[in-house]
Amino acid sequence: MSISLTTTQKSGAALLLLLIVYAVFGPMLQEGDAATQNLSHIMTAPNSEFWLGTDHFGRNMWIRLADALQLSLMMAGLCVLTSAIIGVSAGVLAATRGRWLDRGLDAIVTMILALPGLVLVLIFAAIVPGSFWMLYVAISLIQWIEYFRVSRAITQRLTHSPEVQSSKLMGFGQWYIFRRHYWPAIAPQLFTIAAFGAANAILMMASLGFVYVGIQPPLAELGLMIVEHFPYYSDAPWLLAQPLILLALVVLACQLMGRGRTQ
Amino acid sequence: MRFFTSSLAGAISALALATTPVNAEPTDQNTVKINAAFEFSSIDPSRSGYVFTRMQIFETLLNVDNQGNLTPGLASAWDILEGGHKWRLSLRDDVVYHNDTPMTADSVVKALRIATEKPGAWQGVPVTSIEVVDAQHIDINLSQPFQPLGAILANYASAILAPQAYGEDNLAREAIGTGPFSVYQIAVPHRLVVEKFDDYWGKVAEIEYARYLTGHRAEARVLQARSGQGDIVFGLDPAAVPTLKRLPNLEIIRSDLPRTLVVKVNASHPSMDTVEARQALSLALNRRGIAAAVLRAPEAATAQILPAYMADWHVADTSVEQDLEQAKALLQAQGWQTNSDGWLEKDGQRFEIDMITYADRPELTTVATAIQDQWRQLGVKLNVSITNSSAIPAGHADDSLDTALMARNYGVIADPLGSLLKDLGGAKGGDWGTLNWDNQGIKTTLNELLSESDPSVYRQKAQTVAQALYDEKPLIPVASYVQQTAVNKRLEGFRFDPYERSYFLNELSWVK
Amino acid sequence: MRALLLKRLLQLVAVSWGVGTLTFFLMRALPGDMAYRIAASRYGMDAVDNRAADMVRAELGLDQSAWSAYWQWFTDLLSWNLGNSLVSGAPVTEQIWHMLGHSVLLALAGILLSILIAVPLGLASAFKGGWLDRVLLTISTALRAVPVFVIGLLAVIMFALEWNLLPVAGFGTPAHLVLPALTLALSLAAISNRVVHTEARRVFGSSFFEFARMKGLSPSQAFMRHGARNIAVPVVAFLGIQLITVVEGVVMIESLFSWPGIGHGLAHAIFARDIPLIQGAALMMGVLFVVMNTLVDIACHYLDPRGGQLS
Amino acid sequence: MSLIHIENLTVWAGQTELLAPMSLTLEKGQRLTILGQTGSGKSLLAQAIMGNLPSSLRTEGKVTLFGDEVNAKQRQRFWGHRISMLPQEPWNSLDPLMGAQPQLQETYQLVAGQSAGEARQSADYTLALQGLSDSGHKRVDQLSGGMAQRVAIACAMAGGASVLLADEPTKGLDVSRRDQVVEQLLTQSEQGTLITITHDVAVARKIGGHMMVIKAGELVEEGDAEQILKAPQHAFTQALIEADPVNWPAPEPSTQTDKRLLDVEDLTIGYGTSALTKHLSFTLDEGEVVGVVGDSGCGKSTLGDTLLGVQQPLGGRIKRQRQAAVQQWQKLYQDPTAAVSRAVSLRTLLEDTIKLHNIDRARIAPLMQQLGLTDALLNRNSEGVSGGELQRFCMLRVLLLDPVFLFADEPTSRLDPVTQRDVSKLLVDVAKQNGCAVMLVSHDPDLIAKRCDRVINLNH
Repeated sequence: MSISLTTTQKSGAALLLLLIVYAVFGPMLQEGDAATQNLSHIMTAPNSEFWLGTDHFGRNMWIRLADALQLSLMMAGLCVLTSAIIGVSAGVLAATRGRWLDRGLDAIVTMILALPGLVLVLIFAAIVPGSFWMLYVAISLIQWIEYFRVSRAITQRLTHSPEVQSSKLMGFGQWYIFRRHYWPAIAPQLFTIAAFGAANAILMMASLGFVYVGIQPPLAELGLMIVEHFPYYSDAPWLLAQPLILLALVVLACQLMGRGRTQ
Repeated sequence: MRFFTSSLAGAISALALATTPVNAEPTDQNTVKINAAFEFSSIDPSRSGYVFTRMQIFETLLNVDNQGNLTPGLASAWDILEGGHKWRLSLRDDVVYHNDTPMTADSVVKALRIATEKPGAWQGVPVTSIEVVDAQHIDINLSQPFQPLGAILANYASAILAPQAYGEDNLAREAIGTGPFSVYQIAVPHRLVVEKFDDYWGKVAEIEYARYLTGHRAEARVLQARSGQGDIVFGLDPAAVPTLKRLPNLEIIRSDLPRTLVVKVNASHPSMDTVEARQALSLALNRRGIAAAVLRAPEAATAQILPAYMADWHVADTSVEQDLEQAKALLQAQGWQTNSDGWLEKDGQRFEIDMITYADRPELTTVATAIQDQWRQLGVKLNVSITNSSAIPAGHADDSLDTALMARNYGVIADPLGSLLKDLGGAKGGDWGTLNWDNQGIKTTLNELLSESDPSVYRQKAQTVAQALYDEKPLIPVASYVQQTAVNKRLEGFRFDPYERSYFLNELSWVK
Repeated sequence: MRALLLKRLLQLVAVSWGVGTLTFFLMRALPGDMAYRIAASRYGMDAVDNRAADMVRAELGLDQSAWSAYWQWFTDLLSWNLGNSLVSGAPVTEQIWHMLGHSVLLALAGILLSILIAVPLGLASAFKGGWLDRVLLTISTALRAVPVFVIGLLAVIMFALEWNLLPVAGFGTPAHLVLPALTLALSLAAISNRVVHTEARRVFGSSFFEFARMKGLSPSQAFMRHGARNIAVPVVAFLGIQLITVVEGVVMIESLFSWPGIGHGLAHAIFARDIPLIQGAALMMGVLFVVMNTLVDIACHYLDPRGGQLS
Repeated sequence: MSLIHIENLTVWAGQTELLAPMSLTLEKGQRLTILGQTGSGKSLLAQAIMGNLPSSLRTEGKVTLFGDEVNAKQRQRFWGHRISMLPQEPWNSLDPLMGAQPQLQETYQLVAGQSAGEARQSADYTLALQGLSDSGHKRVDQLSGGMAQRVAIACAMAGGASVLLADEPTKGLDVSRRDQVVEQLLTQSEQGTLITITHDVAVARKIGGHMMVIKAGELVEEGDAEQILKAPQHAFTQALIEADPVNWPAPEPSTQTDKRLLDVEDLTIGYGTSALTKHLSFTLDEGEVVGVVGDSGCGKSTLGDTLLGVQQPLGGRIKRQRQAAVQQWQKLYQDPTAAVSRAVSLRTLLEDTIKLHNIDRARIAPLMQQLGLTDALLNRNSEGVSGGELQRFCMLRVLLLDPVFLFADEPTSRLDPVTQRDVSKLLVDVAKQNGCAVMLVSHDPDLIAKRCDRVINLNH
């Protein structure tokens, strides 16, 4: 199945690709690593040795930003993948496998929705503090609902549609109907949800950094960097600006990708 | 015309009368705005009493001066009788509670008895009874001499509240104290407004109102100082200090505290159970770098727990220099080899330890991050975990703790002996002190000091303890904690209490 | 209507129980000894020690099994008693009302402000198009690309530090409300002005709007008579969803601005392991969720009665 | 003075001419009918006259209204009280949230300038005149298509316009409703002039007047309606007229087998507790072609679903007299694009069917030839072929399954008249050849009369 992209989506994809290239290959272009400190060279402005300067521990910002970006992208990718698989399967099953499953899943969804997502993530993050994997579980736990609701709605609409009725009358089975009818209808929507979901996962991880329950040192994380660099905003504005701009760019790239023809 | 002028004058004077603040409302002009990090979860002095003593609502029988000497408070004098088994306190006769009832010996005894039942400062004090002697005197009877009792009486947990303040469960329900300020408004846990108390026995305040506001985030407090929304802002993030110093409307006051940034070490951890291993960890620290780059106070680097001005407890000949080579050599002698990844290894085990710290004090996280990298140079893998401060005593209790970075205040009780006893004297050490440090001699010395009255012997024994702490590193000091306070220049008379018992609000006045 | 209210009441009961139970067991799953955490919050971060923890444990009966604690909570809930805070000892309901008041104030101010921003801008950009649309789209996209706390930080830098117009943080006076509400409003309006824009475009381009013009109404008459309400239907539904999810942003904003609301309180309670407070606050949020949903449904029904009877 | 005079009006999209120069003049009391197929540019002409073309299109030529030459912008001032347009689908053209009466009243008040009280009276009177007194409070979703169209006409005329443009005023309406709407338009046109745009020859015949036939933006024939309809000169006009079911040749009677396929006794159909049709009894023989008619909403589609076993009957019995495999009971849908997955090529869908039922591939080529399907067509997906082609592809798939019963639910209503004629004929012919019984649903009694052996009317 081919997805034809709008110009907006293409520019989003190009930006995302650029960011991925930086995250993966950026660190190779400079010596050193993201954790090594140099307390006698703190907060140097960007120069030929440190292309983006150093932070308040004298760490190389070029490498730290790339590392942080890697982490954010990985989180976004994993969350999207997991929640999409769970959400779509549950959504299709709920719409096709009888009332009780539907009601049960609906009850779970209402429960999760009734709790603000961030609170759920805070609790999960507190179970294993500073764990990437716990954040991943928590964010996925919130995000699958969107996929679930959309795939359930589409499937429900389709179960009584002529095309599915026609395939049933011709004797085709459930799996065939999923493959030929439900999935093709869900997939384009999925792309949009996934793009925005990725953006949200990145934003949520950054927000957790802000309330100190995100990733722990010395791992670089964009939200935490923003908080750490904030006190220096008048001494070293570039230090605060760098993670901010990078965060905005990666979220923007995802959101542009998700923007379909309608908007 | 005459009629006109006189009526105009009348109108003006009426207007002036109406706007004159006769104990009117707290406004921006008549209120000192104070911002600090501490929430108060309750009015009870045993819990968040420090907020109430600092805001000068509650007072204690004894006070402490800047040098740590006991001075009279609500008690004008104290005598130690019967070889230290009895403390007799003479009460002031001119003290009035905020509810306008006089402070009597009965009410003081009631307040003290309630204080002794609660967790905190009074636990472990060998009190047998507290009795009224006469209208102006009370006795505290001890089963054995206890030198730090004076310091405990100066602690916020020993604050004297009016009898009407307590509920049936002996928890304070209303904040009725004796200080120069009384409560105007309380919104637990963030906000406290006080107004001056005109019948105060001591120096009556000049400012009318003061407002205490909890600001959890260090960034927010800095911003409040910058923008003039905090007149006095405590606990500034060192990172922001250089910027704040450039502002014309602020004065940044640097105060030394008997508070030290210390790494608590589990001395029975297989990698750290030798003196040499702990010394190596200490030598690997770039204390000057941390002090200069992180704390923005290069002279704060220290290798000792107690500051130089606590001379009894401070040894002269110590070094804060980093020596990575010697540190490596020490560990090599212990059998540690560098593996291919650059980490130290012995018997297939990596030198890998956890460090707990907490985010409430902004410096701790950054210092931990710095230590992490400095120990990495040594080949020691440190996993920093930023959590709640309670993880430290909890980890102490079940031995799960490897190391912890903390900011320990040895002046909670004015004489550090009390704190040191708590920190070093327990079976395993102390919740906020050593863990599994096997040095029976030190415990014995500390206990002897409790009843030691000869200053020179006291000093000699104290030096032994300080030397042992320096040599064996059951606690690895990093830097002394520098309190940075921003004070708006519209105020004068600000004074910082190194023991953090009082904000001395009654000494403040508005710059005219 | 009755059927709807009855159904929502049932949902309310189910959500209360479910959310309370979920948080209870999640909190029990947290590592570390609760007693220490609670003691730290009670006696101050540096004053917590073994003895304090022991006393807390004894006082609160933390040794009892999870099941009996849960049963205790459940039976108390039936008598509308949410228990006492483990930290302050004050009744949870009291604390929640206090926090809720602040949060609702902030949320309402934020939402109102966001409507004041989003509706005129969304309509104008849909009507005028061109550069206005592009500028608004760019600003909206930029605001959506940063977390809400960043908007707050930038607002603080601009309004409080550089221009010194408004207080940085705190609460108590109307001036304190402005920045947090503005931050919230901007983050909400970044999305909602586009929704208004899209819906307005839909209505302006619809056959019925065109027909209203064809039959002789002037553009403003057509807008007032046939545009406004038709645009309002999906916009109100969307604002309803925003209102429900606003708590998310509120946690961040409250933390940034030291605003003593429920989001901030909940985050603190999680750190302090104050289980009754967490349960109570989560439960209250669940209740709010259901109530809000119901109100939004009813509002949408009155604006757009096409769906037939409420059920 | 002519009410409307147009000289060489053209519409351009960039450099492409969408509408070739058109000229017309109408006096008071005259009528103009523009006949053409969907997409022939006839709606463009109407919009160009009104002056509400999208900004991406450009017009040239002269438009004179009531003696004044006016540009598009100026014409907006005439909307409602001088010139008015009735849009294509009235159910989309009325405010979905407002009742019918207020929409009419506001026109009297705001456009005709009456006071609120007068406007209310006028609105009530007009509604009563249209037999809609009881429906004034109803929203468009509560009105039938015909009622909605009558309300729309009333609204369009309430401002007092003497020139009315009606763009496909009968699209999607049942025949009985269609005639009512045409009557109303004729009544309205007596005071001024009426321009009707339609694809429906029957409507054109009823309205009459002057007539223009348009094909792909070009005028192919112009003259008196009666004359053109009687003796069309242009081949295109001829084809259009022939495609009207009235002009179809009478059906050949099918070869009766007298073998009973289905017995239906006292059947009640509907959803949940609401029955759409009750006490329905009929029989169906193998190979028979039966028409099903009835007003919209009477349960024609539901009958099909019930007979096919997709839905349970609310009462009564359906007895299948012949044992056949599940897939031999089939259905054709009104909208073939909704009935075929667009995710994969038609060939893949065909292969899926072949594999599932082990169909002999040798049968495919002849059947495709008969249905007029080329092999190349199969490489596209459902969106890449025309509606007629797709419906024939659906027939191909269905016929490969050797159906004994085929429920055809308005299978040609979305197709243009020529295609409708061909496809419906093909359907009936092929089904007869294969001995498959057909139930053909349509709202057009002429079509049913020309294609079916007998008729079941669900209205009675």
